[in-house]
Amino acid sequence: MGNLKFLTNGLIRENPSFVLVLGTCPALAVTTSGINGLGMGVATTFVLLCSNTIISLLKNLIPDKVRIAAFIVVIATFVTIVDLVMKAYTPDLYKALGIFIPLIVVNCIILGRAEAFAQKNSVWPALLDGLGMGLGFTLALTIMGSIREILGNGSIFNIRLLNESASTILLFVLPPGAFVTYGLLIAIMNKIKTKLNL
Amino acid sequence: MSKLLTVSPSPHINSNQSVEKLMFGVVISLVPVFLASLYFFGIGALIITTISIVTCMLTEMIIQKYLLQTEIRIRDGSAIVTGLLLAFNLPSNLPWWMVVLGSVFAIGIGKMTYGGLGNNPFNPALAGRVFLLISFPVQMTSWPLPITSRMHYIDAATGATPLGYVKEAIRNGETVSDAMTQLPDHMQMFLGQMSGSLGEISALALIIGFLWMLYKRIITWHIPVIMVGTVYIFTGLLWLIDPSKNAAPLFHILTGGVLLGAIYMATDLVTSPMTKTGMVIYAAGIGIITVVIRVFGSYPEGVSFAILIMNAFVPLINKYVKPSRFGKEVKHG
Amino acid sequence: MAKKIESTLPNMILSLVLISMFMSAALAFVYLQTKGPIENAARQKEAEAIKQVLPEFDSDPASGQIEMEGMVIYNMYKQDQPVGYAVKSSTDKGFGGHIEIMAGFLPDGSIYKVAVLQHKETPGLGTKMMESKFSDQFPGKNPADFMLKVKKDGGQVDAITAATISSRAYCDALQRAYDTMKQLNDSIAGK
Amino acid sequence: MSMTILYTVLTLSLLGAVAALVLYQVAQRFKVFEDPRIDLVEAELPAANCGGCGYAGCRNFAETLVKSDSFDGLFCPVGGNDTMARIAAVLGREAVAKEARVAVLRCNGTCEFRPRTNVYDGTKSCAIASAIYSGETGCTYGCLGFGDCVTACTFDALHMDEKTGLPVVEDDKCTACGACVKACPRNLFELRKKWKGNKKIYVACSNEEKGGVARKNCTVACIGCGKCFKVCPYDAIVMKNNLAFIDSDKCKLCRKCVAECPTGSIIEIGFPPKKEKTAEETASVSN
Amino acid sequence: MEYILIIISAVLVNNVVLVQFLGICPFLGVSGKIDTSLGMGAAVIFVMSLANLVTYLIQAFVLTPLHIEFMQTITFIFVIAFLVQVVEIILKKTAPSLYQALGIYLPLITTNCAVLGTAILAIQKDLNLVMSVVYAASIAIGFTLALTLMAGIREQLALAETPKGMKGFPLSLITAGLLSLAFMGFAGIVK
Amino acid sequence: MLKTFPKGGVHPPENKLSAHLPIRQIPLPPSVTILLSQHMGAPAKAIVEKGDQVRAGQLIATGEGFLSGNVHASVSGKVTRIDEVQDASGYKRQAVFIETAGDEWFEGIKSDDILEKDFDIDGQEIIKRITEAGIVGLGGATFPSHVKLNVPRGKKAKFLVVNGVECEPYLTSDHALMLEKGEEIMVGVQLLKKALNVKLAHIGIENNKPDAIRHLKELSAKHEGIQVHALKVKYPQGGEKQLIRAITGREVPSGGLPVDVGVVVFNIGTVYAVYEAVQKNKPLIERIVTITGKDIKQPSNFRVRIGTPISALIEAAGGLPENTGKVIMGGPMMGKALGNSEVPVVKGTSGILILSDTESSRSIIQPCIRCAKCVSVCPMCLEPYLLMPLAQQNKFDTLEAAHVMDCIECGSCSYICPASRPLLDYIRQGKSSVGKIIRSRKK
Ligand SMILES: Cc1cc2nc3c(=O)[nH]c(=O)nc-3n(C[C@H](O)[C@H](O)[C@H](O)COP(=O)(O)O)c2cc1C
Ligand SMILES: Cc1cc2nc3c(=O)[nH]c(=O)nc-3n(C[C@H](O)[C@H](O)[C@H](O)COP(=O)(O)O)c2cc1C
Ligand SMILES: Cc1cc2nc3c(=O)[nH]c(=O)nc-3n(C[C@H](O)[C@H](O)[C@H](O)COP(=O)(O)O)c2cc1C
Ligand SMILES: Cc1cc2nc3c(=O)[nH]c(=O)nc-3n(C[C@H](O)[C@H](O)[C@H](O)CO)c2cc1C
Ligand code: SF4
Ligand code: SF4
Ligand code: SF4
Ligand code: SF4
Ligand code: FES
Repeated sequence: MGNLKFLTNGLIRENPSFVLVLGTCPALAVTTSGINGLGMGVATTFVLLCSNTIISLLKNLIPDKVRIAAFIVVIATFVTIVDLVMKAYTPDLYKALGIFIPLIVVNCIILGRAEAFAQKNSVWPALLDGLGMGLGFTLALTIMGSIREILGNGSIFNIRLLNESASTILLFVLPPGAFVTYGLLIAIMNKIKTKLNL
Repeated sequence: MSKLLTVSPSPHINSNQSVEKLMFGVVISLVPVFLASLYFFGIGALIITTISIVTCMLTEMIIQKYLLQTEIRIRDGSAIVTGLLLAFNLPSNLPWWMVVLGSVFAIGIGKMTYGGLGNNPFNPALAGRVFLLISFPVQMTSWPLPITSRMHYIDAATGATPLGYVKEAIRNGETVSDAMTQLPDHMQMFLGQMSGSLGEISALALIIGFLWMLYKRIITWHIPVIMVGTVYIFTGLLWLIDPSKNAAPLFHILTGGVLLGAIYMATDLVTSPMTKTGMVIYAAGIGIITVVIRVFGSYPEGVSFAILIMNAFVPLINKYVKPSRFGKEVKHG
Repeated sequence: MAKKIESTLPNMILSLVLISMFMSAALAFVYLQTKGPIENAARQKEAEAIKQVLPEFDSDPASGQIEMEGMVIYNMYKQDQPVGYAVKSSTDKGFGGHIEIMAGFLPDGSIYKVAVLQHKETPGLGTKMMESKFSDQFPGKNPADFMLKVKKDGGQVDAITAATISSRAYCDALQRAYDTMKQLNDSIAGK
Repeated sequence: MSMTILYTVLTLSLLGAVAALVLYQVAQRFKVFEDPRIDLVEAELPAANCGGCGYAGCRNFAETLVKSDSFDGLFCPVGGNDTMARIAAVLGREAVAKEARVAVLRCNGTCEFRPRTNVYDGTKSCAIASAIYSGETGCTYGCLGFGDCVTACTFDALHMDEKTGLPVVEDDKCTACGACVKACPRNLFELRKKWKGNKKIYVACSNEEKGGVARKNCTVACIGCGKCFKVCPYDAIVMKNNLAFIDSDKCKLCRKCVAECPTGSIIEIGFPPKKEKTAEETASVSN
Repeated sequence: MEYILIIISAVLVNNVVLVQFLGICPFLGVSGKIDTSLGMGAAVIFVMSLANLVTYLIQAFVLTPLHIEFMQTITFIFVIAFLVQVVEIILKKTAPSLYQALGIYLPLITTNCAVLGTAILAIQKDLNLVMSVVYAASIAIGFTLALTLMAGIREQLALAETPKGMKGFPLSLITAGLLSLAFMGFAGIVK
Repeated sequence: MLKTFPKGGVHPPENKLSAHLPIRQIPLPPSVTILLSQHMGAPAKAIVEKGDQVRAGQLIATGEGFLSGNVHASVSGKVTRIDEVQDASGYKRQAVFIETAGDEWFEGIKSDDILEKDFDIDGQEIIKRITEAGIVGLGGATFPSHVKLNVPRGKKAKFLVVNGVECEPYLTSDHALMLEKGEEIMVGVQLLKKALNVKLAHIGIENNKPDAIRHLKELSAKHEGIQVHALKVKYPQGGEKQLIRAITGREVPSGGLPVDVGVVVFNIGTVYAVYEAVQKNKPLIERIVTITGKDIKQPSNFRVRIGTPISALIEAAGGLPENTGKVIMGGPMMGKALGNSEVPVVKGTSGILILSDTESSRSIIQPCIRCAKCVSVCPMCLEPYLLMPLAQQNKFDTLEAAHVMDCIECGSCSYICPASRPLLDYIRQGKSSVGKIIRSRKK
């Protein structure tokens, strides 16, 4: 029961995208469609999960002064693994996400959780925390991707809602739309959070 | 005691200026422009303008009432000006729902997210227009022909704007002078007989509005004159370098939104600098960016973007260009 | 909580090196595991693309691969009968810059099909070049007598509304593919 | 194939070793003395260096934390509340358990007690109004009612009572931060000892004028008659400048003074209404 | 000419923040004050140029010859983090005033994805050494431009009464959106 | 071309209702209330006691602080009490109450109206008499005149500038004085020139008083080293920094004093008071007060004894109109609104202005539309639209960097703002906070 808290924490109360507002680049860049958002989310979740686990395992073997360097090595390894695996098995998604796959390595959420949580907790909570944060991130990206896809492209998860020649609000799949959607979503989340007193 | 005296800090009198007077002054000055658009585009102009104004006002009211839960300030007239100017930046055959979307974006995102009148860093009407341009490039770039399409709304016959035509021609390797033969002459352009947005076509009407606003001291001459001047000089230079590839400066000024932008959009009090020097820098910046976009960019028209871009610079200009203070030197002794 | 290792120089180096070694070993392992699939995926993608633009064939794309003028031409066969050429061509004239296409030509030089491999055009606008309304006008046409230019420029292609730039770029890439293929054909014929 | 593994491992290990070595050397060579607490605080921060706090990285934020007196507006979004609490511990900044206090308004000049003598039409701010004149009533000491204190209170513990025109303290929300004390240009707030059940007895007046004048301007003004002073068994009341003041540290809530005051300017709050019972209670308190 | 195009493209047309979405975290984080944003900008320009210089060398002399290109991410980020730290330590000792002006922003830069992103993009684009550095510097200038404009607007907004629910990130993001909307006007100036 | 200061300024309707009306003496009030702080500095110390008999012009309190001045009885009679009374701001201040009995003057005072042209005393003596007479600036700031005359060591006065601008709408007391007491003013100017040891005096008058300009020009022709300048009608032409700039082209540096550019400024009324003090030995116990307002029956210029309750003036001008909203001591731009009309006239009272409800009520505050009008009217070239929120948010260091201390509180910004923003309200507040900070820093 207590452990469940670690999991849900990242979903809403400390949602990395909507509440902490970290890892903003991928959240804006790849969310042109629901699928892309989901893919990016899953990739990030995987890295978070693995790195949190490993770091929590190794925490006592790493001297303080080199901990950041060590974390980076660990994280970068998993990022590269994700990179290679996606390249091999989901080439289309890999192409769509482009440079943002290797850039998972600098996603503040990952290093942040490593430092703030994994380093100080045992494996199980660290794993759950990683998973929760990752899912929160995935959820946020998927929502954003879906909204932008519906408004900007008239489809959702590549299923057409409007016919091809209908005018959609292109802005939403372009950079300005990303910013505006993200901004409004955070505002709405804030409102919901205060309403629910979370 | 019979009647209580009132106390307040000085000063005890107020000039009789007010926000309402400023805004309705702008509205009045836009009457000739509106009449010109009615003459050239007929029913479409009427529909677009009405929808735009009504939506802008409604959006502002609804947001103030339900989202911000503040006092409703619709009577200050700024939403009317925004609606009017947004409409004047649209083609007269734009589907009504796009006008609605544009107005909602202009007021909702461009103005009210910042808290309303006076806080917005970007010109709301232009934010609305660029939003539409980027979202619906097809509809936003098919221009009804003047006069002939008076009685038509969506189904009006369309043609290119002079600017678009010339840009296309240059891209296809034709010379400007060849292209010019296909276009209305300068007098027709001055009066407004060409394709384009509702409010941008008639230079004559715009200049009348400008003089009226100057007379009423709603705006000063700095921004419009410097901006148009910069466009003139810059395009003039390009024209001197290669007249076959670059249109003449007068053509650049009479077509597209240069005059509408210079007189009404760049001068928006809220989004322009506070000092005269600042205004000069701002206006010159708009002029230069306009020409760069027109000549080198993929859009035939750059005024809207240029103004929005310079809007972003306004806080910096305000921060670094200060009025030169009275008694500037420090105390000596 | 167990005691943390002190930050002394040997400790620092040791721990960092150990972690690096371990992690890199793991990484190298994964790399080697995925190397094959990655190459496979790339090759498959190529084959897929060719399959899209040519009638059925049974030869290996790699064998009929000819590089020419920075383009790759695949000369494909079915039961040793030429099926046609697939030409990977590109242009930088798109709205978003680079566009890469795969164009399939039948042996007689007429277009069989075209597929867009890579592009940065605006979604919903430039991307319409991949939709049937636009792309269906090409199959069956022979660029020898079909002017590969948009109507605005005096050609025979119906441009996508408000995406003339993309349409032009598409035609440009196609034309270049055709020209290269023609050149190759001529040189073969010349031999 | 195996070469790849070798190269990979070698490259990264070498890189790691060299990095550690160089960093160590450089760190030794270029050591700068700094407040050691900065390191301690930095160690508590997530080291994400994301700038989410608005500062240039975790170290910069740590320096700011060490330097500043309070954590107002300083927050690390990555680490969250836990981190901030730990930092507070490092810096020894936990709220020291003090005797609980609460803000009290020493004015009771509601509209009904204090006739208006003029109307104020300037900016609604007590500071601005008091800088130009003495207020809408004859009392030059009382509340102006424009709510500078309400604005100043960040804990939402103050609000303006529309009817009386005076600010009201919500005892449970008040943290005795003293912001209102500072904000009030009339210096009307006092932080008094907080009794159980929010009981309070205090002189709700700050008027230092002579009795007659004070009374003329406000019917509930303290007229400085000194009756309460005489009756208080605990010497908790001081008379100064025609004004009585009850020292909350000495007051024992016996409530004798309340009945004594001819103008009713001593206020009691939070006591049970019944008379008999309160007498009992008084006895128990005084024992 | 080529350099000018690279610069215009990186600063205006494909602005890192507004179009490419790199470095958004510091863009949102340190755009509260103009002075800070200028300091941060200067630091980013310096580090990015340096990082691209070093990563280019690593790619050219280690990764490519050894055929371990897949190690790109891990080595690059490691080297960048290392560089930043060394520069910071040295600067702090040797030039305290410069450190106060720029140095304090250095740690922020490690996790700025623009730095790593630019390093990787430069390799992907096949730029040579000098061009790679120029490219990085221009990207960083574009970053500084966006950051400073944003800071100006936010300083102005700090004095105004903005709606409570919009304060902070939402308003910053919407402002960034409108800024990005305005910058779309530069589309097509450089392909 | 009329001279003026270069940037900023407004032109509110002039409404000089009482212009050209002769100065009238009003009957002696039955009692006067003489405040002990009628100058900038610390209150004067009373030297009389309850029950004392005093004569008009008798010293009743001595100014002991650096910026204080002597205070004299303005009527003859009995001191009934020395007590606190509400001053113009409503706060209680010490005052001497005198019940009028007869009109006896203290010995040595020539209370007649005969012009005494010649003098033969040195500068030090002039300053001494001015000090004794308790003369403070009658232009509004009530700055003790003798302090200004003692030019600090290391600085040198080059010109005397006499401020006859009267740029505030409605007010006409200086105008009336210039028309009626031109000769005396000329003598006063010569006295001040001597005291300051300068060769040249400039008199600046706004161009809406052509008769005064003509009159003084004629008179000055007969005197050596006095020039009269017609100035453009623009508020705040009478602000001393603006006046100096308009006449001499010099700008008083930020944070500096007029003497820093070699100028000392006196108001016309002050000059007349100097004449009376030196030539007639008469301390400052009466002054010209304009009583005006659109609904006042008889707008007038009165010669009034200090300490007269303003209600007496209002009665003399036909009583308080029904629709009175505000009673203002001073002009509409800088004057102080009064909470009650029993406040006594002080040395700095140049006029009493009655505004109706509609004229004086403030409009609803709207958001700033950044129209920059406030920036363009500020005579000190500040940015009021920026200063206001800074003051509101207590950002004092930014406020100081934005030169809030340069504000002369002229109110042009609040006057012009189309959004009716109370700019000066906040700026004044910010100024006082920043002033406190600066002073504490100096300590
Ligand atoms: C946001 C935006 C994206 C655009 N994307 C494309 C595009 O991908 N391809 C294209 O050809 N034109 C695009 N355009 C339109 C061009 O700017 C230009 O208007 C058009 O290509 C001219 O075509 P027309 O001659 O059919 O009007 C875009 C316009 C906007 C506003
Ligand atoms: C502390 C202080 C010292 C002053 N010293 C001098 C002085 O030495 N010489 C002078 O001419 N004026 C002096 N002044 C007077 C001012 O310049 C000015 O005349 C006075 O404040 C009234 O001006 P106002 O009515 O424009 O506000 C001094 C003012 C202050 C506040
Ligand atoms: C905004 C402003 C307007 C002023 N207008 C006048 C004026 O019209 N006439 C005047 O005599 N003094 C005016 N003063 C006061 C002068 O600045 C200055 O204090 C005075 O002339 C000095 O003379 P005094 O010390 O004899 O009063 C004004 C001051 C300010 C700040
Ligand atoms: C001279 C003048 C020009 C204006 N121009 C615009 C404009 O271009 N666009 C707009 O939305 N509002 C304009 N307004 C109205 C108003 O300033 C605008 O709605 C504010 O930007 C909203 O805060 C203008 C107002 C004036 C007085
Ligand atoms: S400001 Fe502080 S002391 Fe005053 S009421 Fe609010 S919390 Fe209490
Ligand atoms: S208590 Fe003080 S601050 Fe609060 S409203 Fe009254 S006067 Fe103003
Ligand atoms: S009151 Fe101050 S800020 Fe306003 S115009 Fe006058 S000098 Fe400028
Ligand atoms: S005059 Fe008023 S509305 Fe105009 S800029 Fe100044 S404060 Fe704002
Ligand atoms: S995700 Fe790009 S900087 Fe944080």
